[in-house]
Amino acid sequence: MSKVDRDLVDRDLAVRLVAAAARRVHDHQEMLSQLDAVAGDGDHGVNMSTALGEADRRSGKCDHVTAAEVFKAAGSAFHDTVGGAAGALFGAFFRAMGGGLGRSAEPGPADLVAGLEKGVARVTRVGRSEPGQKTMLDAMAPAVSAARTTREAGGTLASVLRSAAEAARDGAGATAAMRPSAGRARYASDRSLGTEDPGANTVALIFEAWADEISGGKHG
Amino acid sequence: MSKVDRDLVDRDLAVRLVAAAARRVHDHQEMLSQLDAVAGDGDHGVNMSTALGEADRRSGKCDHVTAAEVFKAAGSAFHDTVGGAAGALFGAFFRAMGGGLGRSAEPGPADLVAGLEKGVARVTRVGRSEPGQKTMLDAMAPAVSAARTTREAGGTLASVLRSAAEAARDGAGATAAMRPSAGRARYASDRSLGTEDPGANTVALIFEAWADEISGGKHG
Amino acid sequence: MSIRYRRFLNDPSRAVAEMLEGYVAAHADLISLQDGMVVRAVPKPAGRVGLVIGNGSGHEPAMIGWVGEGLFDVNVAGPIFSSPGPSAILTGIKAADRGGGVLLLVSSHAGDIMNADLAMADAEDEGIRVEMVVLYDDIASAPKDQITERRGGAGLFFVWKMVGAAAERGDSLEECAAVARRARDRSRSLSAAIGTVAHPVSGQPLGDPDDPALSVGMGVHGEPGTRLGEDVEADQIAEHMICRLIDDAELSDGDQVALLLNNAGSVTLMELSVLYRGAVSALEKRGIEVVRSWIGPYATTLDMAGFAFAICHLDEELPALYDRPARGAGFTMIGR
Amino acid sequence: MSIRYRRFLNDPSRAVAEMLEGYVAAHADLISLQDGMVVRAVPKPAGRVGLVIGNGSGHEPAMIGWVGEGLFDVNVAGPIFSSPGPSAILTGIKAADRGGGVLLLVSSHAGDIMNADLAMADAEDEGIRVEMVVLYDDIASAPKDQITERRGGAGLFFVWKMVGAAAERGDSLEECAAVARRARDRSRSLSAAIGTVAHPVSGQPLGDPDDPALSVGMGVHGEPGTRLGEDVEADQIAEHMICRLIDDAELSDGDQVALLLNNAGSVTLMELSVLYRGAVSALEKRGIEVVRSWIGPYATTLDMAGFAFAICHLDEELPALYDRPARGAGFTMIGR
Ligand SMILES: Nc1ncnc2c1ncn2[C@@H]1O[C@H](COP(=O)(O)OP(=O)(O)O)[C@@H](O)[C@H]1O
Ligand SMILES: Nc1ncnc2c1ncn2[C@@H]1O[C@H](COP(=O)(O)OP(=O)(O)O)[C@@H](O)[C@H]1O
Ligand SMILES: [Mg+2]
Ligand SMILES: [Mg+2]
Ligand SMILES: [Mg+2]
Ligand SMILES: [Mg+2]
Repeated sequence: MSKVDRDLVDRDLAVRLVAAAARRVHDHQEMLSQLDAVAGDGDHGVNMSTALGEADRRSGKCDHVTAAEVFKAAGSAFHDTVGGAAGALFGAFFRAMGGGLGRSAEPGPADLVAGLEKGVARVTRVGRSEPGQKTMLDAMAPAVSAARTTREAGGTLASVLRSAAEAARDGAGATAAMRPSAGRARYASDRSLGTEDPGANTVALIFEAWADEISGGKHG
Repeated sequence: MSKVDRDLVDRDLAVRLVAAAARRVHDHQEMLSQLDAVAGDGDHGVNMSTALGEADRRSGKCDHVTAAEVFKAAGSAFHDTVGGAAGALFGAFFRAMGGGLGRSAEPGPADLVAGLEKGVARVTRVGRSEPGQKTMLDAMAPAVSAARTTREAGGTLASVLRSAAEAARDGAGATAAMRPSAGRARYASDRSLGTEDPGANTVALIFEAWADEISGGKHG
Repeated sequence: MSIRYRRFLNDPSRAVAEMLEGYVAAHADLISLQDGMVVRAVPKPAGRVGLVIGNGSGHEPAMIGWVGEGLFDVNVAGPIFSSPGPSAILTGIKAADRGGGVLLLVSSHAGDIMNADLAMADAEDEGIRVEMVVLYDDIASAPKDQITERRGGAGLFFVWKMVGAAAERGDSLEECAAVARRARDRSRSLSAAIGTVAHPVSGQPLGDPDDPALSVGMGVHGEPGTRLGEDVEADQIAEHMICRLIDDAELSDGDQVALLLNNAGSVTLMELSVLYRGAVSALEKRGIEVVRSWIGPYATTLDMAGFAFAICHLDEELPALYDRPARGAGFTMIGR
Repeated sequence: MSIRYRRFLNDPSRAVAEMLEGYVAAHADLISLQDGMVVRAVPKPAGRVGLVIGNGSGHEPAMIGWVGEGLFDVNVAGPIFSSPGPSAILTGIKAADRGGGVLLLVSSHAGDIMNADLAMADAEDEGIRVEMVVLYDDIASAPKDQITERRGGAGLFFVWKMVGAAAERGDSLEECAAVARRARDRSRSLSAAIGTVAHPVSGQPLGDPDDPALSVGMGVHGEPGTRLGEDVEADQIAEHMICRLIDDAELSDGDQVALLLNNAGSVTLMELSVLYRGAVSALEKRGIEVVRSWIGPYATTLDMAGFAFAICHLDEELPALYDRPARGAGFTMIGR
């Protein structure tokens, strides 16, 4: 694949990204549920795996002609199949991301970054939350700003996603030391000290899956 | 005390017999409940101790002038304080025993035997049961017929009650090998094999307490 | 398996008395306490038949919740798992007597029958007209040819509901007794449970708390039953139990039944609903129509993880009684 | 302590769907299933305000038992312990719309609010008039100066009952929302439990099954609370909990309250009655009068050995709404 081809976020790439995310989260669903069991209700892994599985099934459908449509359909899959906090938020994230991407006819890395930023903004609004509260935002926000920085420095799609993945993983790791102040886990804030936030881990897994997918699956 | 005095079943003796039975059963109530727990509901000891405790409290009352009244009052104490199978049956036993005794102005051993026989008959009727079904009747019936035999051979009150106590104890022992066919325990008939019937044990304890009381408390 | 030893009580030996106080206080519009018995807040009109039941406690809402319009007039609650004595039952008979005679409805347990018998004899001595009907429905407790040896179970709620309606509308003592016998003879029940419960006063478990098997036909006091495999699913349990009930009741294609699913204590409504679904399908695939349904706690055994199915084979007359209004603290039917 | 892993289910992942089928079959006169939601068998008259609630399952009879006359129009039951997603809630809003607007009543849990929010935005896009009132009452979940951070608890049944009555009698959308807010602001609850429960699908216990302490303020999903000593008696528990409720609600001598005692699962009616008695005495000795009472399972957490007290500080208008008739599969009020 030429560099230009690779850097076009077209329908097929979007389908591959959704599939990669679904596989990765599916493979880690037990770990995610166990993280959620510490101070939450232990269903996060099942929720995410179910929703992404459905997103994967839907994203290949013929009536999606753009990457934007694929991501929107993925978001709707979350909203149609699971509820809970993360279902609402990831659903909102993917739908907004699709919306952000949709403005460009031939979306490239900059459009992807714009889409991601729309996604984070939507999560912040729907979740009435901000980074620092031990949630998915603590992985999502740094990931998206790393993506912007890398892009602004002229990075390729691969490097944009790789830097996002690294920032997401660092962000997820940092949640271990935080006390939750949003979501169900805040009612058990002591219990979760020392444990990473499940939603932040899902974010890290998704960006890692995307970075690996774009760079030819050489990782994970 | 002269032999004649001792052989009169007067009010004071009846009060002493009720008190002796109450003490003896109270001291063995845990064992009785444990026996009942094997195939019944584990309350027999508490039931009997409660009822006899109340019988004891009532039997000294001034308005009882005859032994018959004391035994009837003891029976009513069972009916007023506890329910369950044994409450009904021991209540009926004591009330009928008082009734049987009541016909004689100066009741002696023969009147006592007559009273006991009325008691057994009433238990048989109220319980719709007969010896051989692993119940209190397996101690009560042999006890009462031993009492009659001893009395017919000219025995004293002491020897009458001693022979009744021994027969009751043997009868209770023999229930271990029986399968229950009356009472709650019949629904768990296998479970109770090898264990003596709780109600039969109460009968043995009462007759033993009486025999000891009449012979000057030298046993137990 | 599941057993809870710690209870939310004060002195356990006062639990029954305090329960009655609390329950009646919570339902003062419907019931009140009189000589330690639960009685209707508003008595039945004079001349009607009075309905009385004495039973051991620990089975709530049975029967404290079944006193009220269209239900019982008096419930004499005994100690935990133990019938009240004849004196208490006699007091209950007197309180229920509105001049139309009193019907004692006794669930067939040795102690309950004996104590009721003794009370009835005393009541007759005092000139009160009393009838007693002994009720049994639990098919696991004796074979069909010894049907009168069977215990009372969840099927009795059909009987109680229908006799309550008959007495309320003014049926005579004989008619009420006849309704009781007819409803009884058309009702069957079968129970199942895993694990057991601890007696609140003695702390003793009834039965083996570590037995992981499902026991079908277990009695309301933990008396043992037939053991089913550990992995059996809800539909299989329902199928097994409903089959036994159909056989015993000799139901066939085209028959109409009322179906009751009793929660013996701690079964969730989720499980009850799934079991109920299985039971309906077991009945329907044999052409038996479920035309009336009850699901919930009727007679519990404290917090037993168990349940019972009961069926009543309806005839032409019973549904009219089934559908009349009833209003107790533990059971309300608006009526059709 | 007490935990039961074995459940009377078929494939646990189908438990919610099968529960809905079974429950609706048992109550076909009152409710039916439509697109997987529980709806009234007989819809409300046109022009009335529709009431919708979406909630996680595992809390039955909440809210499947609260659909019916004088109660909800539609209940959207999500997976166990998890809110349904926005699409399902949107379908519920449409089904409840009788032309008078739809009121979404949301128990304050992060997921429930977000999903309702998203559904409401979609409904507005489709031209349906929707209002949402977020309900909270659990005083243990946040301090009073962050009252909107509190979770929904057993006190919400007061709100639901009263809004249900308002909508049924024809109050407008704004009026219904105002009733909801007024009843919410006058209601408080506090829960307690020992041990925990196992999630039917994952088998995971929520919290520590071996912890023998009584935890006060535990959430409906096993979220931890304040631990009380092991030997504390029912009266002390009731006194402690009622005191905290009185303080938070700023009740004083002469006030009138409705008192609710919720069974979170496997607490016996004997224990509930004893606890209720303790609560009444704690209120009465402070001059607070209990004028309406509810006792029983409202919102359970499967078979949790826990309970909650809730109070509603009544004013002049609320009792009239409280007393109007209601008829759901899990809650019936004949009305005064
Ligand atoms: N208000 C919020 N803002 C951002 N993220 C949130 C918020 N509430 C919850 N989350 C995220 O959702 C995750 C939990 O998701 P999940 O377990 O699937 O839902 P639920 O908590 O409803 O069971 C948390 O780990 C956290 O990352
Ligand atoms: N029908 C009967 N005839 C004679 N004795 C009986 C009968 N039923 C029960 N019993 C006696 O009662 C005893 C049980 O008494 P108890 O435990 O106090 O009452 P319950 O069985 O009601 O709990 C049995 O051990 C047996 O001796
Ligand atoms: Mg979760
Ligand atoms: Mg016993
Ligand atoms: Mg007993
Ligand atoms: Mg959840």
